[in-house]
Amino acid sequence: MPFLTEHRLVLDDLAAEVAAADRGAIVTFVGTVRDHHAGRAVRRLDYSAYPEMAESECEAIVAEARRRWPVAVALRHRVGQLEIGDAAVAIVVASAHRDVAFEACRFVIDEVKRRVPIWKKEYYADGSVAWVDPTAAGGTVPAKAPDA
Amino acid sequence: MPFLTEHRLVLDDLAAEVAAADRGAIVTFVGTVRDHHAGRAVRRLDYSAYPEMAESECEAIVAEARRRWPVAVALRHRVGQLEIGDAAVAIVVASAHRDVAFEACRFVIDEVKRRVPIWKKEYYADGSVAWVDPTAAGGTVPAKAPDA
Amino acid sequence: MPPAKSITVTVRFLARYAEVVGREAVSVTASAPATVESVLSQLGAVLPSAGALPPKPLCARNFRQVRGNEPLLDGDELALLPPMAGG
Amino acid sequence: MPPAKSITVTVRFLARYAEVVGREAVSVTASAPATVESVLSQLGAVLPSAGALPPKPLCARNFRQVRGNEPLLDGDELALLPPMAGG
Repeated sequence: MPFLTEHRLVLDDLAAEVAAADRGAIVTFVGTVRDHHAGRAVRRLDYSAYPEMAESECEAIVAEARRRWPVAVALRHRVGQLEIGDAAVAIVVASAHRDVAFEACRFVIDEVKRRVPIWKKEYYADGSVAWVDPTAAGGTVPAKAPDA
Repeated sequence: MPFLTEHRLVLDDLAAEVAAADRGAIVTFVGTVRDHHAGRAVRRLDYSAYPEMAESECEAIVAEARRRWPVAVALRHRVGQLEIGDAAVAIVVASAHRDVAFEACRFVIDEVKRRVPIWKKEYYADGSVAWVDPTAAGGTVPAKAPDA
Repeated sequence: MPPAKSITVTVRFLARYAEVVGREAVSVTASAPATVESVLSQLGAVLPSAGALPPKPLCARNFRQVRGNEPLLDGDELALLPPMAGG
Repeated sequence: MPPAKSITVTVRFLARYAEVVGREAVSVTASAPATVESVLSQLGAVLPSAGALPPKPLCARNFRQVRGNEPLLDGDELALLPPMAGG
């Protein structure tokens, strides 16, 4: 299960996976945990996944990117408890051409957001807790209290 | 003169310059020295600049990106002798939104290539030397021998 | 061997849905041939708290997203997924 | 004070152009009013090796790219730039 990890994401390690002497363009995307969401101050987040499906979706996304463009792709998504500023997702795309590297990197993050089963529970400064839900009004749905 | 440097580019250091708790999307571009150019095996490169103008152009590009999009931008370009695989240019763009981060990062690298006065001299495996010139047939113009 | 008259599938609740129903999975036996929809319609009888779930949640069969008319076979895992929020 | 009858500018050769002409800069005095083109046209007289340069190179005046009709003033730096190859 190489795409999900509970460990800190290190961009340089991912870049080393895809670096090659004939790939002169490297585009990366990192999504970090923000301190606000929908106007509320966030303290920390819990990321959870449907692990088997998340792994197979990540694998499929990387395979599709490699089918569509001449690229090498490294992808990791954190799960577990994250603090403000932590990298939640990191993507590194290497290619001989920058057009292709930008396109493929954009594709991978868009697909990750669209189809990888990962969810986040936000813990706010005021003590309340909510699940992030892009389809809900306000972007969140209240969660049970952390100790419930 | 903060944009040109003779030191190794470290992506994590650049990212630290633009990271902020309200910027959840970070897009980076790194251009590395390839081992081949126009079908010839490259051993190493010398990057030279018109330093005063290169600095002011880099500054103008970053300012323009910040005017057009809500982004923070870090940009560095190496000068001097580089080896295969070394990062020659590194750009880190941070924003609250990934669309904007991708667009701005793409803009910055395109403008750097278009208008920053930097040149490279390639040293080939066969001992010959040439200046890279995107407007020339074959992409290079022969240079004087390194010891001439 | 005649075709089975019923199948048993594991229904898995993810993230917020596990909170809503109060558990992470339940075993459901349904008459064959079964589909995602036919199993979902029997879920409330097995697990009353599942009545609080949306009527047509995102579903995955054996780790791949599927529509409501997807056939289910004995031993399948049917997962109910809240809207995704990764990245 | 009457207007100067001539100006002196520093013409700088970058990268490959420095190799071609065999030096990095030369001082050129030209009659005023002067432009990039008028100074370039006098360059061959001051520095014969400059004849090997392209007739209309990319030029920068005081570190900003300019066209051939750009006026030049006394003390300006006019740089001749090969096609850029950074990034």
